[in-house]
Amino acid sequence: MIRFVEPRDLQEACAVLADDEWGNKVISGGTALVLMMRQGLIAPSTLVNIGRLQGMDGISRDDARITIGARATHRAIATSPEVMQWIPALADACGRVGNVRVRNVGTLGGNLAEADYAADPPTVLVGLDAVCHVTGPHGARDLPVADLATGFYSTSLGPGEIITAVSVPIGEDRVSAYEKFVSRSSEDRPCVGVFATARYDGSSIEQLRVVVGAAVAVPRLCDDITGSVAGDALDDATIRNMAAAISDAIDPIEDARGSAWYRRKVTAVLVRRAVEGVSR
Amino acid sequence: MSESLTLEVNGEEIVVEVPADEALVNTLRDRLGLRSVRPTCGLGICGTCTVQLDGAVASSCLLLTVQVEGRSIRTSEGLTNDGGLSRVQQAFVDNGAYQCAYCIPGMVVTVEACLAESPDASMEEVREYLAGNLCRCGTYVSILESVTELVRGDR
Amino acid sequence: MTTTVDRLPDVLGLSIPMPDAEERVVGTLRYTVDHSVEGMVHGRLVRSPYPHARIVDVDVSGALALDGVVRVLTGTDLERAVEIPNPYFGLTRRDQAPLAMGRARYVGDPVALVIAETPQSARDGAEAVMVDYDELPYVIDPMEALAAGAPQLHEEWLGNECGEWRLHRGDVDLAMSQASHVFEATYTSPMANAVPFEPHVAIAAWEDDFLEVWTATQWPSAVRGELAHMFDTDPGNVQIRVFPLGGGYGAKSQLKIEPMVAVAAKMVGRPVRLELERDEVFLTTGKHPAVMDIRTGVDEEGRFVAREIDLVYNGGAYAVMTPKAVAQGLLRSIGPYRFPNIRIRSRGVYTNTVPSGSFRGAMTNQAAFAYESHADEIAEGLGIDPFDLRERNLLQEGDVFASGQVMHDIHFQELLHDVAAVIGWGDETTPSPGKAVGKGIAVIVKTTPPGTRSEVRVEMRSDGDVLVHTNSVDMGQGVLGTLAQLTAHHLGVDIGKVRVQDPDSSTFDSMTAGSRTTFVADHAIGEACESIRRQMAELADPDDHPGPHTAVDYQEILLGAGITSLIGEGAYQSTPSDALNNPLDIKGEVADHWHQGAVAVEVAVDVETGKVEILRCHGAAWAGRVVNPVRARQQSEGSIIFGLGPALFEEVIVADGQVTNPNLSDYMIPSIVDVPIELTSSSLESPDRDAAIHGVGEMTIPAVAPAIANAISRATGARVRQMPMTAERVLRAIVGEPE
Amino acid sequence: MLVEETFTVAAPKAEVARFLLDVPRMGACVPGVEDLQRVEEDRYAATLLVRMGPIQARFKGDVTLDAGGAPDTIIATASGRDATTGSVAQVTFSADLIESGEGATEIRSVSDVTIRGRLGQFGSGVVTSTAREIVKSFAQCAGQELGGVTPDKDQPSSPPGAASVIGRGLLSWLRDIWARIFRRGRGEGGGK
Repeated sequence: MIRFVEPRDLQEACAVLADDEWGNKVISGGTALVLMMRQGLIAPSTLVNIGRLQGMDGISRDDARITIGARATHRAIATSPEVMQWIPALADACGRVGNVRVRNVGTLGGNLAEADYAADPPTVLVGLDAVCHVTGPHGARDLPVADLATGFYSTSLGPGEIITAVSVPIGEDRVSAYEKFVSRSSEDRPCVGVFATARYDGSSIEQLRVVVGAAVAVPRLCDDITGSVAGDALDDATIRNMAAAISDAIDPIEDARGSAWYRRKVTAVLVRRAVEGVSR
Repeated sequence: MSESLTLEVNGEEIVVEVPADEALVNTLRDRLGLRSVRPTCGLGICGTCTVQLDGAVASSCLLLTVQVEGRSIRTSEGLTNDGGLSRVQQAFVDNGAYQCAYCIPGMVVTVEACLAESPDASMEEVREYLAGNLCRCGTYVSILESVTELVRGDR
Repeated sequence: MTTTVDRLPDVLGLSIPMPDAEERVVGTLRYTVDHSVEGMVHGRLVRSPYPHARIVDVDVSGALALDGVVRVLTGTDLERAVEIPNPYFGLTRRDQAPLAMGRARYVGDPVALVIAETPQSARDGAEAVMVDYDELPYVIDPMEALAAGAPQLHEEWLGNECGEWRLHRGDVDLAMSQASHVFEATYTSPMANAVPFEPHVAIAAWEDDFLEVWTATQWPSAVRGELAHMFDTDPGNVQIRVFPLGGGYGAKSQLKIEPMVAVAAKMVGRPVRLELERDEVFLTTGKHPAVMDIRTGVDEEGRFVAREIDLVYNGGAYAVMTPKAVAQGLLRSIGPYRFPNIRIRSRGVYTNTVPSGSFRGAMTNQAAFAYESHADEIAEGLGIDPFDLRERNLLQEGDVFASGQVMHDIHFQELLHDVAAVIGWGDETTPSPGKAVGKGIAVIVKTTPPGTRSEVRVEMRSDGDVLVHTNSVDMGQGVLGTLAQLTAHHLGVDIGKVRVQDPDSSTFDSMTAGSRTTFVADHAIGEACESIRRQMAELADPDDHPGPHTAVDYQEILLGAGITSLIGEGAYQSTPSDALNNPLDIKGEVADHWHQGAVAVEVAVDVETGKVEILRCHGAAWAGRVVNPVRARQQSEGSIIFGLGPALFEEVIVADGQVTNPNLSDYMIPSIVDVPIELTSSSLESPDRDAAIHGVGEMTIPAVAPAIANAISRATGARVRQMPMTAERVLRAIVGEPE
Repeated sequence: MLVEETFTVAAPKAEVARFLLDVPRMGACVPGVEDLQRVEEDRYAATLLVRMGPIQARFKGDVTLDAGGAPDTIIATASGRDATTGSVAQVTFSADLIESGEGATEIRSVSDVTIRGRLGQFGSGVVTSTAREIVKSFAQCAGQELGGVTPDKDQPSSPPGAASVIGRGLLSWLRDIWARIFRRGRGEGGGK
């Protein structure tokens, strides 16, 4: 029989979780976890509810970053004036996750910890150098979102570790865009998601970044390909070559939303559109 | 191992005893007899089990009952006023916005929330809001017409 | 006492709400899934994980040891059970048992049924059942199944044959050789699932030798007849009770889980309830996958002079309706065109997959996608406008159908002109930056089988109430309201006094399917009401009530005669035909009446991703007369929306012999955002007040996919011959990269 | 789904064959193998623990060895059932051993993996990726056991969807082998 534990604080939650890495699961919004339980894919022995802990759901800003509590819902992020003003691409991506019910209940921390490949926010967060604040039985640490997912539904979180917040650097002169492509119904999860962000110095690009998500097991940061673009003018040929190079470089998955061939094709198109979207 | 907990369902305080892994949809349907809440996909995709949780729509198939202890839940049955239909329900009836109607209560609950949040939502916004409520009979056109009437203030 | 006016305004043509509209909207309407019976136990199926396997042994001891498990039934129990003299059922071939006996024939084939006090115990019990299988070679592809040496599904039906029908008219070879052009192509469509939101659910209870079954079915009469056969009892001992359905669309036709609960209830001596999970619905039935080869000879003016069609339908592991359905598949592959020379072969094949069954627009969807895509390919090849090509070849009133039947009540030209006018055929396309835009058109015909029967009993009571007994099932189309309107119309009484009873199989109806109910019920109700009028005339004193009689007269006549109620019976028996007597030579009267529809669309294609957006869509159906405009429109437009799914993205995917997407995340259905903002429909009516009333639930769906395919082709030059036309398939067609 | 892995080990062919035919020793190289026990000649009972993200499946079943083609070809078939997720797995592992220079042997392995039941529906991407990891880590371990491994540069492990690119010839060849071997699956169907 399953146990439902309401820890008094985060430390207790981490301790209970660490007791049994496979049997004990943390629950907040519950969207992904309850789904897997009801599909019979997992059968946890204990659920550790962090849904009632104080804090962890606020959104705050200082000069350098916006910090989003892990329990902030996608809806809260999508409609937060701070996020909309400072990280509009994240507000956009969160506003397009699932449907209104999922956005009302599902949390950013849950989204990241599930490490589902067909997700939108991680792609954006990787491109913005966002950092997860993680607490575990042995203390707190910072973990770049880029290093979080290690494979399908797998993360580098250790036993008993919980994401408490995500910080996104702001304050730079940036233009960002998130291109989401669904191949079937409007309600489908992404077949490919591409995030592009350009840091500007006046009218010239200091740094261009592209992240490909949903087409690959974990978001693919393409600095190896876009790194050389900095300083250059983004002309049509440059963008197309870069898009082709990225499409070649990814290791696309195949599922009902599209074959590897198709995902490469769409990735090239979306990279071009996203990069065009960040050009001044 | 069952937990005894208090919920506010359609304005009434209710104490239920449920196992920790029971989904809210089952508690509402099987223990409280609220049959307008219907599981169809079990994945939070179709919207037939939509309820308002503290006013915000949620899939009751993806919530454990123990998670929502102390919170307020509203279903289509709880939207009626003194036994009469709510204005959204009445608009659906008047526009014939129902066929097999298995999905309709979830639609009604969603439209109520949508209009509470933005009383003069554009049709585009309404479509986006309702995108997660599926109707296999394809009653969408009549549903949109009902909402259009409400937004325009025809009723 | 009621007040009634002398002459009531006719209710035909009014949008009267369904009698239970408020319950439907609030959610208090009861479906079968909400029903329970005192003392019932719950079932849970154990299904084969192998596409084809001999069942060596089923170890039920682990399950029986669990709390709450009452019994575990297996195929072996059925073989031994004296209570079940005929364990096999089936409406065309009795090749299916409630639980697989000896051999499992597809992934999902039920091999054991756990019966327990609660659904949870039943679920736990099912996980504890251990089945020992010997895996056998399996076959999924129908062409491979037809080949020599293929694994055989049923000993009785060698070669995996599951129906073969042929039609031949004129001299195809000669005409082809003389044609100025010959076009040839192959079109395919995969399995799709109807996804009724209420799953299959049934409860069976025995009292002595009397069986009562509550079930979400579209065919109560068929369920009754087949269960009576299984238990070797009189159909009068079997009562089928049906609540309104939470969707059917064909998925609840034929028999599905009723035999399982009936058998289980008999063997445990308690009422048994079984409700399928969503993935199990996907493992229970689906639309026939089809491959259709077409070859067409045309003359210089684009007139069709000859056609040859070869059709193969994948029937899955059990026949269900396939052997007969492929005959309809043949007839529905002809399309609304004149063919002086035509040769068709249509075959059904057994394979190790989910048994195929009825589906909204069954056997027309697959064929119409082929012949209407083909029509545009011919037009393009000849440089003729597709509208003109159709106009030149469409069947007209009095024309002879390919089977030799002379056709009446034919309106293809009107439908073609209606949809072309609304979509603005020949006008500029809607500007859509960065996208290729095109319009497409399709016209379809669906034969309705002759020889079906429906009965109605109308009871006129002295208190003014009118009760209507039928076996038509309400599955959202509002049939009970429609029948009430027809009864009020024929009797001239207040519709508020008419109550249509839920079906209970006490009257006979072949099925509620194929959009036949309205047509058929109008005739049957008309006859029943006529009988009441006749009886009234006999009872009435001609001086007091000279007639024609009104509602007031009815009551007075009954009260005067001291009679509490009068019963009128009516039936519609469509004329039986011998056209299908020789499967290898179909000839003669193949249709009772003709369902006729058309769709036009305008699409915008993102040529870089292949993603198709439907900008506008208009459907037209021949209705004859419209009983209820709001519901007719919902049936027509709902049918278009339903059709968008299989046209664009719905596909049941089978890999390693198993369905890999049996859920609404991996198998998506259209949402409100997928519906074109401009979606309209026409129900065309005859000026004749006595014109036949046609059901309109399926006239637009078959035309949706080909209209889209044609629009894509006109927008991009790329032709997709495979459903669904996913973004990937469209892109592959555009860039010329085959799968 | 087919998973191909070709690697070269610093051991003579006969020794490699002995290793592959020694099921307990070879099994120790498969990550997640628990309770490997001989049941009869060339047949073993085994449990394989597989983790895919938060999902943990314990396949209980058996392994059958076909040494008929040794030392050139060695085939092992395994099938098992996981009760929690109601899934069954079948694997045919086939290895061709080719002498590759001085005391070295190239192992060309093809694993035909079929997962049915809820895990099979969970997502082919996840299952393929997990199968690839298992095979890769087996190759690594086998190489170490046999004195060093050189992954073959020309033939990287197959990407997902390898089945479509490997071609039909190999598929039908595998099927023939499959049909030759007496197989008995033990499993349960329980939908959920």
